[in-house]
Amino acid sequence: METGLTREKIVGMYRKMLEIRSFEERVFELYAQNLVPGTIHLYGGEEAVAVGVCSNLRKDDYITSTHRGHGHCIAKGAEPKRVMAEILGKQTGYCKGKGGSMHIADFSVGMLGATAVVGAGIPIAMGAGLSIKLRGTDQVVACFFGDGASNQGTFHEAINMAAVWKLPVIFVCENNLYAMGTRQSIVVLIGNIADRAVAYGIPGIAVDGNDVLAVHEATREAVERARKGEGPTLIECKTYRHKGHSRIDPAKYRPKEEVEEWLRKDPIRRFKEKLLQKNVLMEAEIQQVKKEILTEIEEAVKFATESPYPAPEGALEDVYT
Amino acid sequence: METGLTREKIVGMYRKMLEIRSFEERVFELYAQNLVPGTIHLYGGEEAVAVGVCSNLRKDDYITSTHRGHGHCIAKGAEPKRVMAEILGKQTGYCKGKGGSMHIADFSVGMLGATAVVGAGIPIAMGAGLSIKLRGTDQVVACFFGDGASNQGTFHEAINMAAVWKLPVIFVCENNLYAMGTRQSIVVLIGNIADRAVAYGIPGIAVDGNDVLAVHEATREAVERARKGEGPTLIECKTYRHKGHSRIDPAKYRPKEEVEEWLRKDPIRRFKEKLLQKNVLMEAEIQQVKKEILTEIEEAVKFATESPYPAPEGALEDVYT
Amino acid sequence: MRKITYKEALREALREEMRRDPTVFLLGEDIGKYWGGAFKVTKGLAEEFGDERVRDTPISESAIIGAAVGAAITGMRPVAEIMFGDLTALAMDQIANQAAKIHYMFGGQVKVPLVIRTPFGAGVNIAAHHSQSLEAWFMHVPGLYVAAPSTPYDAKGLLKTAIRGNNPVFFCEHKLLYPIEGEVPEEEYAIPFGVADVKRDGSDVTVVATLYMVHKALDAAEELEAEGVSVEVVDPRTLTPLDKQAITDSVKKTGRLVVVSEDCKTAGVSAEIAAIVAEEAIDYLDAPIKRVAEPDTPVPFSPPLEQYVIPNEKTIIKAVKEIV
Amino acid sequence: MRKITYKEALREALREEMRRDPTVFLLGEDIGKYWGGAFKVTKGLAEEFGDERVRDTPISESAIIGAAVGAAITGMRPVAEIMFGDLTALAMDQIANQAAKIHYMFGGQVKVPLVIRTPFGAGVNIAAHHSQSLEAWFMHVPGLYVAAPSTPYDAKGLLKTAIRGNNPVFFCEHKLLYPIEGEVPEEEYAIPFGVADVKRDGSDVTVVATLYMVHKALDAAEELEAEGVSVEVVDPRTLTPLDKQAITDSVKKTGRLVVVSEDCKTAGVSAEIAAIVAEEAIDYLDAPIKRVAEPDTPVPFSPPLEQYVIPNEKTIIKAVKEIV
Ligand SMILES: Cc1ncc(C[n+]2csc(CCOP(=O)(O)OP(=O)(O)O)c2C)c(N)n1
Ligand SMILES: Cc1ncc(C[n+]2csc(CCOP(=O)(O)OP(=O)(O)O)c2C)c(N)n1
Ligand SMILES: [Mg+2]
Ligand SMILES: [Mg+2]
Repeated sequence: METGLTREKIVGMYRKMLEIRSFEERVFELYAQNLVPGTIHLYGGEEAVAVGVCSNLRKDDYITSTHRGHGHCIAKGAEPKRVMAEILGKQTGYCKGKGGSMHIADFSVGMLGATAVVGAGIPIAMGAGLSIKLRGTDQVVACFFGDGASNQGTFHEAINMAAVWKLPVIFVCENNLYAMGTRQSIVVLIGNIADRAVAYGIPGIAVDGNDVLAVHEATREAVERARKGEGPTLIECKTYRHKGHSRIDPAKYRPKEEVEEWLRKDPIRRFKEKLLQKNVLMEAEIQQVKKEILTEIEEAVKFATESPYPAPEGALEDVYT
Repeated sequence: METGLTREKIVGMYRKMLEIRSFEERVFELYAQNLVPGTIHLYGGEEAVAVGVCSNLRKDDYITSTHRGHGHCIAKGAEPKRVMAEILGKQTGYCKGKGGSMHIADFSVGMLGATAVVGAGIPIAMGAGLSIKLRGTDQVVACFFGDGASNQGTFHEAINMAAVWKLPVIFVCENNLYAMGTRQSIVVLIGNIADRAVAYGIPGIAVDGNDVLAVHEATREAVERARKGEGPTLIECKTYRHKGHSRIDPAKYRPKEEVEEWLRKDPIRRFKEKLLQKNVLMEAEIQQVKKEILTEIEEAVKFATESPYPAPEGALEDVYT
Repeated sequence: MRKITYKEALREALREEMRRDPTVFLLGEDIGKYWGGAFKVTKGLAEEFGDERVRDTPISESAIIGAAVGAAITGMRPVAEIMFGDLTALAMDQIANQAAKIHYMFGGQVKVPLVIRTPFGAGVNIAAHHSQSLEAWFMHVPGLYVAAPSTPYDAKGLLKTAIRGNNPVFFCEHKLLYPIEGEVPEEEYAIPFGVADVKRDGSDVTVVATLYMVHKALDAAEELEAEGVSVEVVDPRTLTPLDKQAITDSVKKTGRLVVVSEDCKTAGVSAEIAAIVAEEAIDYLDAPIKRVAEPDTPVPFSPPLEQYVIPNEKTIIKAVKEIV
Repeated sequence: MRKITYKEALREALREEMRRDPTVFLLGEDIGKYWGGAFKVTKGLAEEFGDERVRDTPISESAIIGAAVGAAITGMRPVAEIMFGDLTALAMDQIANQAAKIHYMFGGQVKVPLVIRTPFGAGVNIAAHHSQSLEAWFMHVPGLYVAAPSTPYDAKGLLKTAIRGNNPVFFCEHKLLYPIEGEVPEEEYAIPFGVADVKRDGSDVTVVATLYMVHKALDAAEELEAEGVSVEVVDPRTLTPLDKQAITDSVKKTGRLVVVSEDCKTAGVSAEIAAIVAEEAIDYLDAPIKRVAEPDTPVPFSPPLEQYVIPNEKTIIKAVKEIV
């Protein structure tokens, strides 16, 4: 494969995608066992986006995330076990159980947090970009948000500011065609959210969000521009969530054929087939990777389920520093 | 002149522009005499926009307005004397003195009101368009806002909604190059705000906002589309305010040459010269129109200054119907 | 009498008003045929009234309210749904500066007959961005009415009044109330704003409670009865206008006041009610006023943490016992 | 001691903190070299610190606060200006749901050291969209501190504390305070949050007043003195944290309380303060609590209307006389 990437890097990307998938599958099971409080928004099917983007980032780079954020956390390097513990509301979770699935953060790896207010992370990512510029480092920020979020005023205000100030932010629209039950075509006239970049005078690119290498390459260029001080990029990744919007959603609003078509385009399977075909990976190695991941995720589950809940009075702490 | 407009219509447009100019000049004088409470944002220099747009509207069409709204009111057919009375805080003003310069409305002529929150009128105009669609009439809405307002989230949200719902709204960006002391180039990278229409899949047109016939023509097409149910248009009118942002502003942030250039492009003078040149109007007629307007505005001033202030306890009325 | 849920009661009110008046329409995110509202309040209405009158919107809270305002001042009666009460923060300008002030600013020229429905409240582990109770923000906005029904009966009757009225109404619902059942007559009725309902008579202490807390207060009253304490539970039903008379009348009778409200304590609903009594009926009080509310923290996610901050029977009983 | 204006005091605090700490920067609409802030608070700072650290923004209130949040959680200390307090409504989600909650939601992992400065208040005839006092909204948001200085001395000292602290601070100013002069030492000082200042000693009645109303209360106290009524004026200076102790101590001494606050009465600042006293010091009260506030109306434009709604010496004196 002519990607300019090392074999190690490519295998690492495959591994991360698989790790996210396995993590989400276990979250789903735990949910069914009534071990996950509240709601969950699974990332399954969209792994190529988080991994394609984050594989370009350094540890000291930042990301911001959304209600559908488990994949972003893991892709940026957060430990699955502490993500899992947070989802289960445990004291050992990244946020000591205060945040939960929709509000995970791991500042130690530059994961600046998920917000459950759709679109609210966009200006925050822009602000992190401003901070980088003022501090004079060459860090970058990747800001994840959905197609639905691109209709929020914050999208407009924040991308415009990032553009005029030439901030090192990569705005990543994860276009999975739906915002809850609302198909994109009901709420937006244009085909590509990426075209909205025109309004801000910055590059906008639509890529196949189920092709991790395509996402990687688009992001690589955007990161390069950002590090050089040439400003932000809007990247739209066309993808699809395999499950419903959230735990309770049977997603009946999606035509069966559409779902089947996208399942065929599963980013992990596609990537695997490519890797096998191009002899980058052998089936045996793949099995090995799978095994390792299953073990790791099992450990995460064990860690999370066995961790204690926070003490109730802890609720009163952390309001102020 | 090949405008497709009757002489009467053209003279009427000239007259309206002059009326607005004279009105604003008198407001300025009254301000200097300490008769205008609060602040004022004069429209002088931008008359071609309000008149070019409103000359396409029927009485039952709507407009929404801004902090710089006197011109919009008069162009839509509000009585100068009641506008003046409102600006002076009198009981006979359109809003009984409760609104003042920044919050004038005259629902009897479809003037749905000015808002002093920059950008807040955009979704309201869109809502009026939605109302028209639901009621099934062929009315239209013209929504005025500034270049500064085009960076508000409301711009994005509301135009997108108007686009997907094909609402009969003409979004009129009065680009006078500045938002207070902030030059457009400091806060927006692209040259034409009109290009933002791309983000919503609707037509966007930039016109010379100091050419009333150009504004008229662009609006005519947009109104036609709107009445036919073909949806909104974004029209950017490039113009300039002759005075500072508000009463206290000496506008030192504007280069002298720029101001002089734009004064040379005065929309009223240009229109007059054209009319004289094309023999649509004679100098004598112009003098006649001027005289009539001065009389009318003088009457408005007299009406407003002689009107009583509202009774203080009136402050407690009109909170609820 | 037949029993229906709070959710069904709301839906009935919407349906009946939409049938009665063609200018009534609904807009909001996912309220239409594909989802029926995040809490299914509008389920089935798109099927009956069509997509135009039950209008799915983009995720644009500010424009949703702006759209309602523009429609309301030009002859329609929009009912906007904001999916979670926390998200009203995104539309605060349109709610507080536009919808609420237009009638006044424009000197009474125009009416703004719109309703904003939204669910508040914690208890389902969806954390800080989906669990707040923010009624007090809206009580502090003159020009808005604020309704806060606690039962299916009140929900239906108040929503009808809200839709028929000519003022903007901020209509507070509560996530945990949606499945609650209660008696609702088949025949037409509407409940006037500004009339509290004494949900339980008592003589030793007045508990003023709102929304879901009415039920907690009633549970507490039941337990306290067993211990010989007679609790009167007053439900204001609308926070603006607020039935001060009913509250002070009850306090004059019992001499003791506990205010229970799920929102954060500081500058919350309970502060206003306590202040009114301290101004207007202090001489009748035989004990300090007590406020039972959420402590001043965001709502945490994890069940033990969340349960710790939400007021409940126990915290209500404790407060009552401190003053009787 | 030298006298400077409230505006100059704020500017000094900004300048000194920017000199001391390179991570402090300012952002807002028209705060830079072309305008210097709508009220000129930041005038001259862009000249000293450059456009990067005194940053003019587009008209995008929500993104202004978002930018501050993002910068604060990654090592900077932003001070954002919102040109008028009314416009905070546009940024309410970023303020209340993001800035205020991030420290908590993320389990204390990160600090959010930012300041939001904004002027409230009526009195200059700019009507309903530029005259509100909305402090109570922010008091109702746990995770935020709320400062409300009434004098140049307090303004400088509190702003320094705000900038140096590690929590988000909502810093309320008042249009009519900007030109007011007062003593401010040349030497360095900072005022801790949560410590009220007794602006005048008295023994007959406690008047708790905030922001511009402190001055009205002092004027009223002066007049009442002449009539033999001794008024103690307590200025909380910060509304969160609120110095309850100072308030209740004063009430315990005088036995009477009038709360004066310019915001609309219902669910306003005065409600919270009244409620605290009704909860914690009711036994010391010899009379009903009085609230002096704006009536529940938007702020009207015309001078006679506007003057009618703003609390003043007369309305304060009247309230005091009703209870002494
Ligand atoms: C501001 C806001 N509005 C509505 C919601 C409720 N909500 C949660 S997720 C969601 C859909 C988001 O769609 P999208 O941005 O496309 O992300 P996706 O779920 O598809 O990943 C909605 C409407 C919310 N959390 N925040
Ligand atoms: C939301 C909001 N932000 C800031 C202000 C203060 N302000 C009033 S007018 C104005 C400039 C508006 O610029 P533009 O939209 O270009 O209109 P113009 O004044 O040039 O006609 C500003 C910043 C306001 N009133 N509302
Ligand atoms: Mg989506
Ligand atoms: Mg402008």
